[in-house]
Amino acid sequence: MSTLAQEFSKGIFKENPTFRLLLGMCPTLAITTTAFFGFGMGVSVLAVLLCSNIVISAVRNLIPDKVRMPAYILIIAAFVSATDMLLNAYVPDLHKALGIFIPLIVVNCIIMGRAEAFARKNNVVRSILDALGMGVGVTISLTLVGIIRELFGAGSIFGFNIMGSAYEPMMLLASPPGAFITLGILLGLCNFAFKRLGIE
Amino acid sequence: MNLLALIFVAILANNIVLSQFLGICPYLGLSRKLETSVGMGLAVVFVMTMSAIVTWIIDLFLLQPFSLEYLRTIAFILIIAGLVQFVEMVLKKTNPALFRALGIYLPLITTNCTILGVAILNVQSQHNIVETIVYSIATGVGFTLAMVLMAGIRERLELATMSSYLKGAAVTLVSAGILSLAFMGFKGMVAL
Amino acid sequence: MSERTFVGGIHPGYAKENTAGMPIVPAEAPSQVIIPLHQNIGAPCEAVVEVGDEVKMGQKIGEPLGFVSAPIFASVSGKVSKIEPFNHALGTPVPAVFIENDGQDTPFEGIKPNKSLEELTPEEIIAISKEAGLVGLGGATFPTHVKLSPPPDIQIDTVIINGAECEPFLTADHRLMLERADDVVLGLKAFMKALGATRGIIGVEDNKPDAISSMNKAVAENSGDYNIEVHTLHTKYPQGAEKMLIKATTGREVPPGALPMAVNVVNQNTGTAIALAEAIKLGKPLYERVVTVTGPGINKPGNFLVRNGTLIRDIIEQCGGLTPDARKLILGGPMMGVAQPTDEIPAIKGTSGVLILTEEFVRDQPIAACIKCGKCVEVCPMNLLPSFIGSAAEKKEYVLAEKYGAMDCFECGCCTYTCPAKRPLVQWIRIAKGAIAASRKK
Amino acid sequence: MERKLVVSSSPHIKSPETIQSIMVDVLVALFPVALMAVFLFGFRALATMVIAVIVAMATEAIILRNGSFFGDGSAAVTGLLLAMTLPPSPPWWVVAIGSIVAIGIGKHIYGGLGNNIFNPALVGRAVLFVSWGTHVAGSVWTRPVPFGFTADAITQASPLVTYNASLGDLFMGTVSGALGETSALALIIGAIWLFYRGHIDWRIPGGFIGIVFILGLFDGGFSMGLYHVLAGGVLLGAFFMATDMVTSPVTPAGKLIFGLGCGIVTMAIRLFGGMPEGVTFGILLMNGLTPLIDNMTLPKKFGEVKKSA
Amino acid sequence: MELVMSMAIIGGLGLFFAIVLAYAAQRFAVEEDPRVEMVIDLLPGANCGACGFSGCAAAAEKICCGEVPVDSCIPGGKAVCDSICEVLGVAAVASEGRKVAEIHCLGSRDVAPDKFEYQGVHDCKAAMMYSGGFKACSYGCLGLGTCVEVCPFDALSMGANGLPQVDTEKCTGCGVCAKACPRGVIHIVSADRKAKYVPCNSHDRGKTVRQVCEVGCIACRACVRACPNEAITMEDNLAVINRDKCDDCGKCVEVCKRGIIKDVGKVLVVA
Repeated sequence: MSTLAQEFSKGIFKENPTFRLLLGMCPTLAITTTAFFGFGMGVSVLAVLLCSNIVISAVRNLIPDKVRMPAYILIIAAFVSATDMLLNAYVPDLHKALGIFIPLIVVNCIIMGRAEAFARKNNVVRSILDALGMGVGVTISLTLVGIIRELFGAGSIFGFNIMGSAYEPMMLLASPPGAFITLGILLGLCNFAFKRLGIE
Repeated sequence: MNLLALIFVAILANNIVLSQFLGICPYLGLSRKLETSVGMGLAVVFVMTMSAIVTWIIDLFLLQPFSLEYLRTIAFILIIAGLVQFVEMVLKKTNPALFRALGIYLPLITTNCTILGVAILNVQSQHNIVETIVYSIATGVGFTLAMVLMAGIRERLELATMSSYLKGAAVTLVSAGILSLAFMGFKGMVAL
Repeated sequence: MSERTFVGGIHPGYAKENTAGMPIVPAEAPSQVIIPLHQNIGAPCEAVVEVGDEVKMGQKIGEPLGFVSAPIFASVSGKVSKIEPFNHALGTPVPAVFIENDGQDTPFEGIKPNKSLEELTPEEIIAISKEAGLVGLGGATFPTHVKLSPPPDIQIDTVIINGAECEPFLTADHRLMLERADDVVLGLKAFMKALGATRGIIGVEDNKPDAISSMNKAVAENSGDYNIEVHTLHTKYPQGAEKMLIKATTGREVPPGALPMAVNVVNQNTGTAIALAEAIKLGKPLYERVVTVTGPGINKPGNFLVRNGTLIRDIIEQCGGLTPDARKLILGGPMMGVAQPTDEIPAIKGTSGVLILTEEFVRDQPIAACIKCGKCVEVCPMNLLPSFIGSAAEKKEYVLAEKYGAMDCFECGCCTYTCPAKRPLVQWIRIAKGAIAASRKK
Repeated sequence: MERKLVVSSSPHIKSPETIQSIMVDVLVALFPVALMAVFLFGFRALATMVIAVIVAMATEAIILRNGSFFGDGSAAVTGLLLAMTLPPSPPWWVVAIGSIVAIGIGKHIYGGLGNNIFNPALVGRAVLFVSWGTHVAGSVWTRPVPFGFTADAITQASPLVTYNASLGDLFMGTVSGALGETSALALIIGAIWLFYRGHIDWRIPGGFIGIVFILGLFDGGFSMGLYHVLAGGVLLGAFFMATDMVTSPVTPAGKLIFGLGCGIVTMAIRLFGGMPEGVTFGILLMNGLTPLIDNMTLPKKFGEVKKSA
Repeated sequence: MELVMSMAIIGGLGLFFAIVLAYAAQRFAVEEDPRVEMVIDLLPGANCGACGFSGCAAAAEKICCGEVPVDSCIPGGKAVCDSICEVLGVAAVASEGRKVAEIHCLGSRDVAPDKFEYQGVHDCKAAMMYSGGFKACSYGCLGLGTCVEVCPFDALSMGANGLPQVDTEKCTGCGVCAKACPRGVIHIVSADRKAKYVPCNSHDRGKTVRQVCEVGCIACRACVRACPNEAITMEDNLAVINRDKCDDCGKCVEVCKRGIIKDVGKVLVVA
């Protein structure tokens, strides 16, 4: 059973999509101005990933190899559209903040990548674990970036003021350049930490 | 004049990579060499313009009349996927060298969010067909510009001695951040 | 006359004052000379004497093994004691003829004066230079007769005598121009006649005004119906490099990878001109030359007429030995000369100087990162990008190094001299050149 | 000779110039500018400069851990240059963070001196500008009071906002502005020293200032051209920032293009942009272009004949 | 109605592109060998160049079209060769066993002095350009670590004594280090060789060796005489042990006056 646990945990550390595989960087940079947005995006990705992995692994033997990419995209796009509508209905604020990046989940390399690399070769149970692991990995990473940017860029975490009223937020972190620089430095730190922990 | 402003904004002030965060994956992956970055940039300009035109037409004549806007995502991505695969086949046959250079990224141009993003932005901002074409080309050029700038920087960094932890994506991101800072100078230069 | 020069270059401290005023004196002949059988660019020589043979001064002991080569002569009279490999200025040992000096300096009976220049044909002049074993005495040691035999489709119109002596410390050519100006002019005339050239130029840097006036006087007296000019050159290193000298005197630029004859010019060193003059007037082959022994590490510097095969150690002893802090022995000038691991090295035809540097010159400075100051680009006389070539070669990116011009570098050393980060650019370029040449051969 | 002979590649003599000596020269060149800043803005200016320099040097010393505080001197130069772009008295922590960012992100992420792509001082300045615009730009410019070491600070709009300062004031520096940019006189004295020592090439400042002047002509004739050159950070940028060796091209043609580019972007931002000043962004942008410029302007090799079409 | 329309549009689009792509797939078909990709996956991917090509991908192409033998990948060894054979459907060839690098010099700085002080680029090849290298012994290791730098498998390291050491676990015997060493100190040998070897590379005569090194082979022939298996020969003033004949009896070790016949494992462990 340990391998099943590995299927789950690899997405969080060893093959963390954001920090190790460098996939899905666009939303990582764009919407992580606050921890909440990062978390919301992560959960959205998790949901789409989970659904599409289930469906794709379930029908994997039915899809001819030649047209698998368009087929996967259709499946993913359907779930993305559904997510889009759900977000709009229940968390309109988040929907507005994530904006164009919700439809763009379709082309998030993580989801396509997992479909291509994992779901089409594995059974439903493994695919679910894989999707959960990867999705949680993304959610953690996005939330982490969001926390850092929100903490220094606005002085709060998940909207709760942390730094006190005297703190003058470093607006850089809320701006596009700040996103790049923060992620770049985080990536370097991660490489360093992973090397130290012996995870290649 | 309005079109000029559109071009200026798309290339510099609101650069697709440096301030809109679209197309980061190919930006990180393919900006290692000047040649490939130019090739990828041109491929993006080409595919982006084609797909923007097609999606704009489909949106206007199929989706809007039946008020099926909620199908945009799914219809657009279908069109783009088909189009890219078509381009891929043609390129493989006619220009194997470029095909090999772009490697696995040509199929991934499908999943390049710039293409879908620009298609959606075009219909969302209610561009007419001329604006759509101009905006798509300009955005593609902006993408190419960002790629080429980064390729130049990275080719130079190849000769630098730096920490192995930072080499690659990390330092590329930081450089992109500083470039993005520099591009902020263009903010507010043209009011649309 | 206006100053002539090229773009780029540096102004190092010239440090010539120690020896510039010291007349050339013959060095003592050592009790044994060790004459290497490879003394020029091109093919080596083969010994034509055997162990035990008695040889006389000026007798041929090495016969060339190819066209691009020059014979080698005994510099003393005496007995050949052995023929075996010995240290050589180029780094690896080469076969050498050891001659025990009998102290008699018995001249070889084959040495006879030739006809006067007026009576000699161009072919005869070339034959004389070949038989006298003449090579370029500036240090490159390219056989002179080869230079005098351009392909038939090239007509040389100008011969330039290189009196620039741009290398710091060295004063041998300077002294020769002061003491043997007439022979310089005679040699130049012979070169011009051999090549059918219509114009002769003697280029001298303006830090040697006495040499310029001496040469002007000699030209006025001896040039006859030859068209010879003395050009005053701006004092700047590497003014004496072949391509820079041609640019400064004639305005012509030798294309990358080409020889001066591509622009119808032949360059000769001052010393070579005098050697040719001696070969014509006396029939004397090239078995001795003027060497500047100088540098802060030597006790009594000077200009000496040194016999081929004299050990550097013997020369140093005559100059009062080394100072206690001497740390580096260089054959040639400080910019392009070759540092030697030992003083047991024989002086050869190409030995233009013996330079001893002290502790303060050899402090091993740490190599910093290139700060792209561009100073090397400014000084590079070839307009290359030394900093980029160096960085590329450091990372073993030789394709890139070639793009920035590695193969066109002639290693003048301006970039390394000027680099504030103390980067060994010339060495990297040399490595890159080797690697590029190796990959081209494949 | 007790010790072994040394063998190394030619050349065997080297110029006495080192990176450290160059950096010291730059510091010397900045001295009149710093002096003028203290003269105009009082001890607050001195405090800003000292904080910037000390923090920059400390950051570098911590990152390099080589036991030398001054090191090659480049950190001190970066810190001082950063201070020159700041108003007389921003909060101390703003200055300190600017120095840390300049040295840490601007320089050492790339592997230290020589490898950085962007001018570290300007990276620090741009980050501060975006992060705490209220402290380093906007309405924080203090009216200079020569010898007024104790006078209260009176804020005054930048001459690039008012466009009504006299050219004489701009030349002497008795206008509001960043510490190191107001006094054209002091900057020119510093630049002359750098020219004399051969550390800067005329092409970058020449191209920069020249194009700013020419474009300024279109903005209102000769006096406006001069105004654009003297006001704001053009002279500081042209003489001290754009000429940063590491981040500017090495080829002669490239230097000219680089200078022109800096000037054009600066003027574009001044005349059409949303900000009064654009020197920082102009130079940073051209820094990013430098590798490409270098590659496209490889000098013609000696003797190489351009192929005629 | 809306449901029908959406299905029609998406279905129609799908159908349209399916037809176009199906046509294009035939019209623009490109022949390519699917095995190349598979072989690339099998190769180690270190791009070490030991096969003589610029990288693993290039080698895979050549292997697939049969231009070079299936066992061209030296680092991959037998395992890779076998799996390539499987992919290509050819009979497995008897590939040679695993190989490793062996350092043939013990002349650290304290026992083999320099003849002059070298200043310049820290690279053995660069140092060789100046008077043939600074070490007095013209065959010994210069110790500037060029081999360590080029090793694609991180198997070489510089020992405290200034000589390189091989990590036989990581070493694949690709030979990149041997090619890079300007003095030929590194030999590529079979991994399951006999332990005894002569860690010296000097072809100088005994007299010269004594002058320049305390631990070099002086060609005294004592080992040659002592060997019961005739496994040791004197090749150009250097004792060479033929490991096919050697049985590790150790008699040569006893007679060697210089004490330089070693067991492979023992010289490797230098703290």
